[in-house]
Amino acid sequence: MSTSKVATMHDAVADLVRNGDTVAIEGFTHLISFAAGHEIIRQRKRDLTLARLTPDLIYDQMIAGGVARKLIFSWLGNPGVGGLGSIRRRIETGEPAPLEVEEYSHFGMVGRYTAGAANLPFFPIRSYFESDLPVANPRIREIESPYGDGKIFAVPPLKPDVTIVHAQRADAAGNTQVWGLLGCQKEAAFAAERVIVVVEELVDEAVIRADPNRTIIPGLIVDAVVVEPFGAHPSYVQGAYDRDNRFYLDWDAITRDEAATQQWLRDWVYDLDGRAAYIDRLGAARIASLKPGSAPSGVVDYGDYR
Amino acid sequence: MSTSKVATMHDAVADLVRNGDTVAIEGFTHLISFAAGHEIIRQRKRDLTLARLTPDLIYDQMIAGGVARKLIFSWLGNPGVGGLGSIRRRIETGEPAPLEVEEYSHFGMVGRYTAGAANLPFFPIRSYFESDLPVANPRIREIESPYGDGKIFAVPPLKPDVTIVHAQRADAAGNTQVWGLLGCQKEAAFAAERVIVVVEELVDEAVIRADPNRTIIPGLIVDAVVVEPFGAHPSYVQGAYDRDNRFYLDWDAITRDEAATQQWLRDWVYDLDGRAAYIDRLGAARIASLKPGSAPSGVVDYGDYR
Amino acid sequence: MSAGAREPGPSAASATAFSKSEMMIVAAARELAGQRVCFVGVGLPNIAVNLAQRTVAPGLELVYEAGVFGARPARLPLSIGDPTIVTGATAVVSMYELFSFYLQGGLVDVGFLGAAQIDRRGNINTTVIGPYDHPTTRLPGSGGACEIAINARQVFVIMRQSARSFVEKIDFRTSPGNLGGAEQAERIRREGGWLGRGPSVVVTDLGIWHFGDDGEMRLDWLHPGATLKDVRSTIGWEPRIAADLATTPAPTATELRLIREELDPGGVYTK
Amino acid sequence: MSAGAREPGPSAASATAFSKSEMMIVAAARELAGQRVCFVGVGLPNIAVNLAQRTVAPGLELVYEAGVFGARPARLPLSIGDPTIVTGATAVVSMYELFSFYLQGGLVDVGFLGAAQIDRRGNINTTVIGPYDHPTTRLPGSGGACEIAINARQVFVIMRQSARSFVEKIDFRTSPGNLGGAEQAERIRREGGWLGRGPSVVVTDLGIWHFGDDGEMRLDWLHPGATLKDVRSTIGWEPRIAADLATTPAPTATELRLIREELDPGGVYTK
Repeated sequence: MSTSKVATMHDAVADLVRNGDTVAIEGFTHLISFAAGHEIIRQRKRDLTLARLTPDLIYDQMIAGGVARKLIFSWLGNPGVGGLGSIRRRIETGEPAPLEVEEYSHFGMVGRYTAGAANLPFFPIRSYFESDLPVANPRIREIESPYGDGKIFAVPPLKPDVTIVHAQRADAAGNTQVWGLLGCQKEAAFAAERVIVVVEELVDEAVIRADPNRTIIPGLIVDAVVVEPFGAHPSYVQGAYDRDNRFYLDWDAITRDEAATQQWLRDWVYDLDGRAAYIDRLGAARIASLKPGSAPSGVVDYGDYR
Repeated sequence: MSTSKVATMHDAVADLVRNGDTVAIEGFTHLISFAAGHEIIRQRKRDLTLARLTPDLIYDQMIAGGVARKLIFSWLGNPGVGGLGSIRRRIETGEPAPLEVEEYSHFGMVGRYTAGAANLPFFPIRSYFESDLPVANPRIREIESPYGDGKIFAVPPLKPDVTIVHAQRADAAGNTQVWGLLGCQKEAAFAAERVIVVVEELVDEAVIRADPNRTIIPGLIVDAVVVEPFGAHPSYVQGAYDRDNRFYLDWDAITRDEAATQQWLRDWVYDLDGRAAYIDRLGAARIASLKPGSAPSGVVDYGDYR
Repeated sequence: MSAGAREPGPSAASATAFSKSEMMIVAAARELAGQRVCFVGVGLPNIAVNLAQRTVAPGLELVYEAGVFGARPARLPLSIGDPTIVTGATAVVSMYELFSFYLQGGLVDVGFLGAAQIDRRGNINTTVIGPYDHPTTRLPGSGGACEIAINARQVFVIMRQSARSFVEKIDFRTSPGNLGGAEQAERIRREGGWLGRGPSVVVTDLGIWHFGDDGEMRLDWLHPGATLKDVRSTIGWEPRIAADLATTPAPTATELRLIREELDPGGVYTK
Repeated sequence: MSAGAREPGPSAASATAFSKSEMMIVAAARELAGQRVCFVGVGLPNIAVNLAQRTVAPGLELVYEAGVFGARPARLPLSIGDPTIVTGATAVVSMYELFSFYLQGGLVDVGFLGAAQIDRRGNINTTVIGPYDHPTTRLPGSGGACEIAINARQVFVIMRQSARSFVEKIDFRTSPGNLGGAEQAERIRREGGWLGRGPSVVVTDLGIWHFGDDGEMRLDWLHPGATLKDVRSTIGWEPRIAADLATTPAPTATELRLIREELDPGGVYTK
C-alpha cells in the first residue's frame, strides 16, 4: 500500500536538490540537518537561495562552500556564542561574491511558511509597526483590516523548492514524528514542492500509527526518507543526544578566518564520503559524551474501538 | 508555586458564566462537555450567545432550556442521525422566542477563534467565493492581497467571554492534555476571557511535565478545573469511553417534540443535582458497555539534560 | 468508473437483490478508483469511501475534517469524529491544520459532498429551503462544504434524486459548483486562485452523472431497475442524457457482503 | 526593584568582590520581582531570568521563543533552544503557536531584549551598523525582537553601556521603543492596537535606567563602583540623572553563589 521512500543521503540530495532551488533546512536550534547541508556542499550545488529563520553554523558552512547566492532569514548568528564569519564577510565586503539578503523577523518567517503551506496570498501579523524592516524589505507590506479597525502588516508566502528536516523517527512511507521543540518544520514542509526527511531511526508503520498525535509530517508530502543517526550533530535531538557545545565554541575561531574555514570544509566535508565517516572521525568518546539521561514520556491509551 | 484551581462544576459555572455572556463549549464530536452544558441549564443562565462549530445535542438541550438568545455556528445537526428540533423550531417558527443566528463555514469558525486567540483583526481564508454565505452574513468580508494577486475572504475575531472544554487530564493548575481529535479547543481557549477545563482525571503536575508536547492549554489561561468523569457522555473521550450512539438515536424522537424535550430536561437535568446523579441514573451497565479495548501509545524519551 | 471505460453488463453475482441505496453507495465507491486522497463527509460519503478503501482503492488515504489523515477505521465510523478513525491513523491534527494545510493547501484530490438541493451545474444548497431569514426548512448549513467545493481538486456529490432536491434554481448557494456555466466558473476559479476544478460526478439512487465541457451534468449511467421516466420525474429541468447511456453494473456479491456485514450491519444508511 | 521602593545600602554579603557583569545580571534579575510571564532572549537575558526564578520570582513562568512555556531548566540553557528547557516544561508548542497565541495574544508580561544600539527613548537596533545595504557591521537582525517590542506588555533591556551602543541616533530601528517621545508612542500604540506599552527598564553594567513620563530614560540607580563620569563617557547624549540617584545594592552572597556555581560555572557571561 505504501511504497518505501528510503534513500541514501547522496541519492536524495542528488535527485531532489537542484541548482538554483530555494532550499529550507529548518529546525530551530533543535534537529538541524547538518548531514544534508554537508551533502549539498559535497555535491557542489550552486546558486541556491537558502531560507531559514536562524542561518546558524550549517548555513555559514554552506555559504562558505559556495552553494548560495541569496539568504532569506530572521536571525543571523552562532546562538549563545558569536557571529557567522563566512556570511558576514559576504555581506560586509561582498567577498568572494555578494550575497543577496531578504530579511524578516522570526514571526514574519513563520508567517511566510504558513502562507505557503496554506495557499494564502499573505499572512497577517501584528508586528513591524515603526520598525525599519519594512523599509529595508518592501515585501513586508501594510494591510488594512476589512473591519475598519486599522492596519497591520503582511508577509508574502514562501514556498521552498525543497524543505529538509531532521526528525527522531519516520516510517518508510515518510510519516514523521517529532517531540521536543517543533520550530516551524511542519509549515516549511507543507509549503515545499519537495520534502526530504532525515531521521535518527526508521520505524515500522505500526509505531507511527500507535501515536498519531505525534505525527508532524505525513508521508503524503515526503519524497525521500534518509536514515542518518547523529545526522543533526553538532545540534541536538531531544532524548537522543545533546548539543555539542564545544563545536559551537570552536567554530567561532574557525569562521573568523576564511582559510581555516576552507580547511575545515576539506577535513570534515569534501574529504569524507558521507555522514558515517564524519561520525567515525568525531570518535565514539565524543558521541558518548553527548548522551542524556532518560526521561520517559509515559503512555496514553487511544482505545481500541471496533 | 501554582495555586489549585480545582472547583466543583456548580461553583465554576456560578462564578464564571454570567447572563449575557458569549459562551463556547468546544470539542468537535470528541470531548463535548455535556456536564457543563447541563449545569448552565440547571442554573438557569439567560441571554447567552452560544458559539460552536457544530451545535450538536448539547446546544439543542441548552436552547430548549432557554439559556440562549443567539447562536454562532457552522453546522447544525445530530451528526449521522438527523436534525436538532429545539433549535430548528426557534429558527423556523420563532417559537417560543426568536433565535438570532450568525453563520459561517467550519474553517470560518476556526479562523474566527484563531484571530481571537492571536489578537488579529481578521483571519484570511480562501473560501466563500461565489457562495451566498457572505450575503447572509455581512461580517464575512472580501480582502485584497497587498501583493496584487487578487482577493480572498476574511472573518472577524471571536473572543468568547467563557470557553469550556472537556479533556482527558489536567493538573490542579489547569495545564491540560488531550489526545485524539483536537478540534479547535486550543484556539477557542486562547481566544476567551475565561476558561473552564473539565477533565476525566486530575493528575499530578509531574505527569504533565513528563510529556509537554501533549499539553494543549496551559494553566496560565485556565480559571477553573472541574473533575467530572464521564462528563462528556453521550459524546466520547478517546481511550476512556465510546460515543453512546443509542442516546444520539433516541434524541431524534425527543427533539421533534417540545413536550418530550422538556420532560427529558426535567428527568436528566433539573431534577438531578449534578453529574454524579446523572451517571448514577444512566447505570453501571450502560457505562461499562462504552469502554473500549486498550491501544497504548508507546513511550518516547525526552532525555534528562543537566 | 468513467464514462469512457465502461464495463460489460452485470456479473453473475448481481443476481442477488439489492436496494437503491446499496447501488448508489457501490457506484460512488467505484468512482474513487485511482484516487489518492479523499476528504470524507458524514453519512453516505462516509460509507461509500470506506467501501472504496476495501475494494477499488485500497491505497486511498481518508481525510476527515475532524482532523484525521490516513484513517484506518476498524468499524464503520458512526460519525466523522468517531474514535475508530483516530486509533491507528497516520496523523491526527487540529482542525486549523487540517483545513489550512491539507485542504486549502491543495492536498485533497476528491472532496465528497452531500446536498439538499443541487442545480444542473452542480451548485449546492445545504443551508435553507425558503428565504434565509425566514426559512421553511432550516438545513445543517455549510460545515466544511463551502471550502471543500473551492479547494478540493475535484468534488464528488452523492445524494438521492427527487423533484425537491434536483431543482432548476437552488434557494441558497452554500457551495459553488460550475456557477452559470463552465466558462464563467473557470475564469472565476483562475482569478480567485482556487485549487479546485469543481464537481466532476454526481451519484444518485437512479444513476451516475458526469459534467460536460459546458459545465452541465449529463446522465451517463442508469442503475439497473431505474428508468429514464424515473429520472425525468425526479428532476426540475430537462436533463441531458448521454447518447450512449449504459446500465451501471449491479453490486457484486463482495460489495454487498462488505456493506451488509462490515460497514452497515444495522442498515442505517442502506435500507 | 522600582525607583519608588528602594532598599537600604549593600548588605554584609556584598563585601564579596563581584564583576560588573555579575552586578548587571543581578540587577536585571531583581527587576523581575512580581512579574509572572517572561519571554526569554538568548545570552544575558537568559541568565538573568534564570537567576530571578531562583531568587525574587520563584513563580516566574519562562517563555522561550523556540516554543516552550513553563520551562524548568535543570542547568543554564546553552541556547534558547537547549533540550534542558523542554524536559520537564509545562508545554511545548510550535513557533507559530508561541508567537500567535502567547506573544501576540498578549500573555507575555515582560519581554527581555538585548541591543547593539539604543537611543534615549529605548528604540533598539540589532540589525546593522552603517547603511543597511552596505553595512560596516552586519548584526544578527530582529529574531523575535521586533514582535516582542510591540506585543509584550513591557520590555526590559539588558546591555553593556558604551559610546558605540548608547547613541544619539541609532543606525536602524529594528524594534520600536518610545519612538520620538511618549506622547507619539502612546498614540501609535493605541491606533495600531499594540498590546505592549514599550520599554520600562534598561539595566547596564553601570546602573539602572527607568523611563520617565515623556518616554526618555533616566538613571535611577548607579551600581557600586561606577561613577557618573563613567556613565557620561559611555553615552551619546546628555543623560538624565534622577535627583535622588541611589546606589544599587551589591549582589548578595546567595546571588553570587547561584551565578558562579549553578548558572554560569564556566564564567561565559559573567567574566
